[in-house]
Amino acid sequence: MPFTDLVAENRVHRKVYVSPVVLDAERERIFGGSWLYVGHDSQIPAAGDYFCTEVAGRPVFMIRHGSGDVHVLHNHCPHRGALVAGGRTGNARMLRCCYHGWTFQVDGRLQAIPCMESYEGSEVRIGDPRFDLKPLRSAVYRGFVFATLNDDAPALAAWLNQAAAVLDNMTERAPDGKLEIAGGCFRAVQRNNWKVYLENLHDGMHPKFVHQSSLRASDRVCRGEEPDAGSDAALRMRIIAANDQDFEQMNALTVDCFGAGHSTMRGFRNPRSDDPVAREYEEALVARRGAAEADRILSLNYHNANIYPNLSVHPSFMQLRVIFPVSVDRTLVEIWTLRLKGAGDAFNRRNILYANTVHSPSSIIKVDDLEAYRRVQAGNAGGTEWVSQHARDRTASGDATGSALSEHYIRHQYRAWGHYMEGHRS
Amino acid sequence: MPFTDLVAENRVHRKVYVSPVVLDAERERIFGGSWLYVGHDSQIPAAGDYFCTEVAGRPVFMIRHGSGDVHVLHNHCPHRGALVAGGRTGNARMLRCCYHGWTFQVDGRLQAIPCMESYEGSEVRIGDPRFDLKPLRSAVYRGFVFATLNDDAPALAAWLNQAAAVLDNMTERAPDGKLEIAGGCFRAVQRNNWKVYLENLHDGMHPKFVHQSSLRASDRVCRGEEPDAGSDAALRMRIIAANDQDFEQMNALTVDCFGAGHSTMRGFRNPRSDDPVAREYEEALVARRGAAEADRILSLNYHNANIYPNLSVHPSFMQLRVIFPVSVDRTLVEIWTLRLKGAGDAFNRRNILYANTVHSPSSIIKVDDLEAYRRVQAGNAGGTEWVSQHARDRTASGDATGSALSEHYIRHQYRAWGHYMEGHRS
Amino acid sequence: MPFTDLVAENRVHRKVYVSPVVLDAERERIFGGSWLYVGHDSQIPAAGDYFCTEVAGRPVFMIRHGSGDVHVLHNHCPHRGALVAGGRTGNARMLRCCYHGWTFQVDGRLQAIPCMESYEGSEVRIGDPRFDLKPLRSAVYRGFVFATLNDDAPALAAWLNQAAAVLDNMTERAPDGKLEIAGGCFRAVQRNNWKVYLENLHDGMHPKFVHQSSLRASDRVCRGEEPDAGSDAALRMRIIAANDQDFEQMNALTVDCFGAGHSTMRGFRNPRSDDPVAREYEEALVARRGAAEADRILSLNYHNANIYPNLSVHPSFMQLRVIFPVSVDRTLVEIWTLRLKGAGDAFNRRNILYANTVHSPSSIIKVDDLEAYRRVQAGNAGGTEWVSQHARDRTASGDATGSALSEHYIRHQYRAWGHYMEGHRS
Amino acid sequence: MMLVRDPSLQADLTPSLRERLALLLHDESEQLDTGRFDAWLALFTPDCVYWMPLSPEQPDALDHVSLFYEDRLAMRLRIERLRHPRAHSLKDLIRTSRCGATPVAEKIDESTGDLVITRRFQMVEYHRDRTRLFAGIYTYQIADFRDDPRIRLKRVDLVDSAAPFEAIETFI
Amino acid sequence: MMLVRDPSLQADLTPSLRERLALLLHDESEQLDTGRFDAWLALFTPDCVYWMPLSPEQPDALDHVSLFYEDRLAMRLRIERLRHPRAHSLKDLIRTSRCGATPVAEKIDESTGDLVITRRFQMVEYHRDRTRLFAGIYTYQIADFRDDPRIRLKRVDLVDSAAPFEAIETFI
Amino acid sequence: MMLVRDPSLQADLTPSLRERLALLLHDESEQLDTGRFDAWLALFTPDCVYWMPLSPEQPDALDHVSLFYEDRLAMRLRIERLRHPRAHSLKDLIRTSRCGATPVAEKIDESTGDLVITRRFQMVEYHRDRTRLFAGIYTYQIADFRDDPRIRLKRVDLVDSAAPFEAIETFI
Ligand code: FES
Ligand code: FES
Ligand code: FES
Ligand SMILES: [Fe+3]
Ligand SMILES: [Fe+3]
Ligand SMILES: [Fe+3]
Repeated sequence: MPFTDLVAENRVHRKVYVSPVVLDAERERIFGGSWLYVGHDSQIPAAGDYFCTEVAGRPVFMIRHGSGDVHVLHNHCPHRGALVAGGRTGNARMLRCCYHGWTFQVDGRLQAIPCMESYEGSEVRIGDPRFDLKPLRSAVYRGFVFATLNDDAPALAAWLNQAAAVLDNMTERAPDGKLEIAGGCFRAVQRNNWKVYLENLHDGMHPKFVHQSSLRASDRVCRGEEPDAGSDAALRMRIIAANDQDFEQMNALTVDCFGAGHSTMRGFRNPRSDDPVAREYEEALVARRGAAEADRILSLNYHNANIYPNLSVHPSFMQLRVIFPVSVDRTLVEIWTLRLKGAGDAFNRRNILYANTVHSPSSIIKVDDLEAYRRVQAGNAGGTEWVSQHARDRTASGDATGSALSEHYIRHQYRAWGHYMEGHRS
Repeated sequence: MPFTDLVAENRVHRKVYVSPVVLDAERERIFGGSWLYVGHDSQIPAAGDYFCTEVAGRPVFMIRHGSGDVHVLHNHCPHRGALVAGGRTGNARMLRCCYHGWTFQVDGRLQAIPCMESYEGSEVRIGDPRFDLKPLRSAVYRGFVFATLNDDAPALAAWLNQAAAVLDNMTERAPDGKLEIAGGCFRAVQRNNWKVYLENLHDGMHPKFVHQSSLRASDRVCRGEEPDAGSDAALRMRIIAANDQDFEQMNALTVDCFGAGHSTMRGFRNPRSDDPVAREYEEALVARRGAAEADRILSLNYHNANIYPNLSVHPSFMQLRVIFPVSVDRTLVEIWTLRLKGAGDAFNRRNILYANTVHSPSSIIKVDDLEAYRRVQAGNAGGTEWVSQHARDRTASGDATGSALSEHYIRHQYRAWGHYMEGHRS
Repeated sequence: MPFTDLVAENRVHRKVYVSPVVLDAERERIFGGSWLYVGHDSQIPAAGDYFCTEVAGRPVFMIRHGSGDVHVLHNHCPHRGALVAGGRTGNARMLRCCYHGWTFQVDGRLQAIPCMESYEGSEVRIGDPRFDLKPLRSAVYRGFVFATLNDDAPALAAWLNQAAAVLDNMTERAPDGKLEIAGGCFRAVQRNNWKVYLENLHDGMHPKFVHQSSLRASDRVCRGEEPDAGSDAALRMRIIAANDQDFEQMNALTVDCFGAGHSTMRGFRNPRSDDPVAREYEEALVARRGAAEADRILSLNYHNANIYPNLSVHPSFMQLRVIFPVSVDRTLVEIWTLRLKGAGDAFNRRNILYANTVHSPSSIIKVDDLEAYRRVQAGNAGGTEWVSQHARDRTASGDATGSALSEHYIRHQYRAWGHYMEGHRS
Repeated sequence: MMLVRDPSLQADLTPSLRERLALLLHDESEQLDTGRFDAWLALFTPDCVYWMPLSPEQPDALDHVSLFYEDRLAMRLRIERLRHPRAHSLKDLIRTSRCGATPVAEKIDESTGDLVITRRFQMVEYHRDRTRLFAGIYTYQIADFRDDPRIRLKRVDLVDSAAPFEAIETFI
Repeated sequence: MMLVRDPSLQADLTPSLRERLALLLHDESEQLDTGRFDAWLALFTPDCVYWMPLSPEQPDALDHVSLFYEDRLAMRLRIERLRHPRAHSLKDLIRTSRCGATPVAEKIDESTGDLVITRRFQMVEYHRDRTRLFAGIYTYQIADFRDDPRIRLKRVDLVDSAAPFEAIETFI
Repeated sequence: MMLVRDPSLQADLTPSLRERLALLLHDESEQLDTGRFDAWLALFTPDCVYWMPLSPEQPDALDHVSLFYEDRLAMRLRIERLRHPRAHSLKDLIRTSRCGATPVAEKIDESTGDLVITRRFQMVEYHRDRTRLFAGIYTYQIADFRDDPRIRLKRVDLVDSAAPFEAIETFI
């Protein structure tokens, strides 16, 4: 059965979630065909700083060259194949393979081989790219580093499409115009297929049902004992309560679809708050960018954006979620928090508190999402063949724009899925 | 190689025990083609009570309708596929999916979808069976609930064949004519293929060899210190000693084969015991059923019966063993005890003691069976190609009837195996 | 893609290390086609002693017959397939299957079946080899027991080729001309493909790089505090320091390739040491073999030898390493130490100390080798397609002889690999 | 070495008695870990019970199955089997190691006058190249605890008593 | 029952106070294992904090994310959720069992006058037929430790705090 | 805090000496868990041995291989390696956490006059996103235990010492 037969207009075959054959093809065609988020260049500020991760299941690292450029290289020694960059992060003026000491420059070029003379008569030589650490095609947008295994992929900015505006806005929100990764990275293991997670991310129907336990817990705890406005406790309560919005409010959020599976969710401009921490931040922004520009920046209220298939950004609280399929029923999600340079500590600490509350493995919110995903995965392991009636909101214009009650963004994801899985490389 | 080439008249290829391809086909063709035992209706006495389990690897649940009927449903939300019934057991007036709140009646019919209006223009509607929780074909015999994924399977009673008489007899042994699951469920993990277990169940050759350690332990402990007749200790000793019967006694047991892999093992009528607990029970039975009927009921002495492929019942001590293949070399067996309604506590407690002694993971009897199974599995992982010389007792008439020393019931199991594996659906 | 397309003159495709399809074929064609080391006959000195292990993933055991002969048998009961020999070692006058009590003679021949009469009319009979424990083709060279699943394999001695001389020399180093396994067996789990290990074993390029941490640790510890000559501490230090030899010294080692993937590494004769323990040993050898013969024996200085694919011997410290592929990225290596009969305890204890220092899972030397192997395996899970530029030392004459800086022995291993993988059985 | 919850027990449980009782519990575990089964059994009263419920909530072992429910005779049976040369599964040795927290003297059992002591534990079992971890709480009833303390009841509540299990051959 | 590292604390920490503090820590664990959350919360001060850092080196919970960083209100939230009938994941019961080593009274915290006690622990969690092992060290700050000891801070450093985790629903 | 098996030792092992010895054993574990290797080594005598047999039955480490058999020099080697920046495997940090039961003072070793103390333990090791559980018994020989207690021998018997192992880089 060709993979595209697994997807119909409004539904998918349960196999897309449970078949290892499908996952292998997804790794090769989707993750191997698209751009993938690798990291943020603030993680490697100094020359020689590197960060190891995976691209489509292959070990790679990004490293800062003395010129300031970021290189993304396969972590795979051309000699016998060892990982050359060790650990998760490090700094190296040049890279030395631990096994036989071949050395490479920071851009991957082979520098020296011990006892080089014994290679005489062979084809091994310095300068032949076959003996370099192979670079991936990579590009940096506003500090966000992407790479692809696909030489025919469009240019990054074109591929990002309207998602570029989200990354723009995130960056511009920093009074100094710069973001930096700070405060640590949560690594959460989900017991579900990677697509189950992406299909949840603009889902305004689920919170009232899935998050009942934390909503009712918060009702009980608050009864007659509201936390002080502006306190951490109040923020935590507000975060929980966001899941209690009624369907009308959810319907007022705009979800736009574009590009190869991407989408954004945005709301009306946040009302001007009288909270001193926010005010101080806004003043800093005005001071640096001018009132009109600050106003334009703050008027954009992106709740989140999916950059298909491996990144979801959450501009309002400066969160990144990076998605790694582990197996058909396990997905690793890394959650990073960005610091707005030029904003006060108090303002940035709210994003830390947000991460703790929403993205920690111990979050009383997330735990119920994870249970919903687990149940989807477990249900799809058996049961009947066709599921996922992604039919809600057929009237969304050309599927391009709808609300958080609409499932058009899922249909959009599966159009991209089908495109990649048919073997299209651009 | 077609699957049926793996089975010859008196032997099988070791691959039937170790090949994942064979197991996948068994799941689809044997477990997906036969009736399977799901549970006993006493587990869900009240309207809305449900019990979650698996049928051929697919998550299902049985639930009691207000009408008293039992429904067996796929646990698979037609929306995005989540398990709808949570936990192992529960009670629900109606079923609400935890993810987006779709609700279903107890018979599986879609009842309501939140924000239904946004489905306008789509095919999703209440009343269309595609959006119900799908029912499995199911039937109840004497309280024993069975289901099948095969619409062409024969009617349950016909399929049960002579095994129906065993379920009849078990039920009739209750003075009130009713059984109920009681006292908890052991869940035992065996390190063997599911067939290795079924091939042991009328095997009268193995006890003297396999169970030497518990037999000799019991000799040593009893030496000069017989437990009081009628005591729990005496019953425990008698259970252990049953494995010490000589081959003549084993040969006196009748093993009958019938239907699609089924078989029973029975003995002569148990002698009238002068044990007061048994007497009290027999009197209760006579009081309710009359002497002649009670005599007919008690004259049937079924030791056990295999209802191929997922149930083995043990009427003398009211045990059920339900078989779930986990992988080629792991099998989960759930062991349940039935209470005879109308019999005294003392009588029913013997079955609890029996379960503890024989079916607990800690049983000093079972542990040696498990080791024998493990060795069969481990041996068949390698070694030579053809094994299982199921040749014993070639003279059993048409393989239909033999003794506990005969291997004809294994040959009979493999005939059913071949029938299903060839793709026959009825 | 045919397997042989995965190997080119100087490089291999990374799939040879990570593809389960390749491993399955290797098990069948390489391990199933070659001779494999099973054990040393000193492990089973008395009649009935047996030792259980695996040959090409199949459970087997070697057992000592009353005649003194060693038999290697499939551990697989012809009845239903159980392992017959239990545990790792044991002694049995005859073998009784734990399941139904079939008994076998020590050479595997079926001896008796309980209740044999019920087999009447079947083909089961004593004397028919189909109902014996099947023997493997086996042969013993100098006490080293080998077996093969391949009836077309050449005679053992021919297959061993020049490796026979290494086994000869090891044995002759015992003043009594006899070796025995003694002192226990380390079982080390490596996180790498089995070939990664074999490719390291004459690799004189890696020690200076891989073992930096133990070399520098030993520098620091010794600074100003040399251990007493002849002490255990001094030996330990010398073992560590062997990894600090310069490339010239490594280049002076001779690596010879021959047969189906085999190879040896040898050095110049060890200088006569003035260490009393060694002197005592040499005197014992001279006393037993005469001065000329002792001199010839001691002049051969084999560091190690690979007997492809499952054995590596280490004559200088009397170590055996037996290789079991577990999965594409896990390899079990069993390390045994041989006692030289007729040598003093002090001399033999050095080999124990050597095993502790080099082969224990806690060895501070080995741990860095294991990390290098792990990195090779992890790198080859992704990255680029072709690696392992086994091009070093192209000028080694016909690849047959080179130094420890040369990669010709790896090229030689892959020639054998290709030969077996093409399906050649001899 | 032993905590005392009930203040009214403080007087009774002198330091030396506490130590004696703590050693009793220590030995109970240690003798299992070292395979000295006769010495182990000698720590129990003649009417002793070794009970591992299937569920921590089950009221008794009569109407509900148990993972273990053994009187002295059944305990002796298990010990004899563990020693039998043809206990086939034991051709591969089983080893165990128990690590217990400080015991707590909880109360006097009213019906028997026994002292009730609890102790959290974890046990690692090694068999055939694999280990399993058992964890939970031991509850002991100690008969004649002032003068000649012996174990009348050892109850074991495993944290995962409801899980599927492979064979459990040894006491826990 | 409790070791005292700082000799200057020996006088303060009489045997009976040691026992009281050891019981406090014992109860803190035990009440989690037995699901008595109100009794558990009563062991803490009103300004208490339950903190599980992501990294043992992180200086605080403000500029760095934490696996848990909860004040009393957040602790109460978690407890209420654990009790809620529609906490979907809890349709399948979670059970835990903690085994702790002897606590060590380390020192007096200078800023608060609290007593600092550490305790190595391991906890097995059972959920949906699987167990997980958590291990590490508890660090407690005990307010008013001489007269009315209560926990002002429970800090949990997991040995594998940097590992990827599935959901952690209970306190550890 | 420490149980005393041999009654003849009761007099010698005063409460304060018991505490001192218990702290010594506690520190021995804790300093490994916190990577303070110099302080750890200072707890041992100059002629110390760290021994982990392959089999609990093996009589010695001379004629039989051992998982560890290290004198002070070898211990220092391991420590130096653990600290070396090019110990390649340690680019990914290893962390450990040990949880020990109450130690038991068993007896006086006749040949040396050392005090023999045993302690059951479990240790969780974290490395590269995975944990391993080690369990077994520590046996210590304490030299000069009355006045200046130091460890002459630390013997570790793992419950699964016969199992196949991946690399063991740290002391256990
Ligand atoms: S594998 Fe990198 S230098 Fe050899
Ligand atoms: S998955 Fe069931 S309602 Fe959406
Ligand atoms: S399996 Fe060996 S005798 Fe039956
Ligand atoms: Fe949510
Ligand atoms: Fe049996
Ligand atoms: Fe090396």
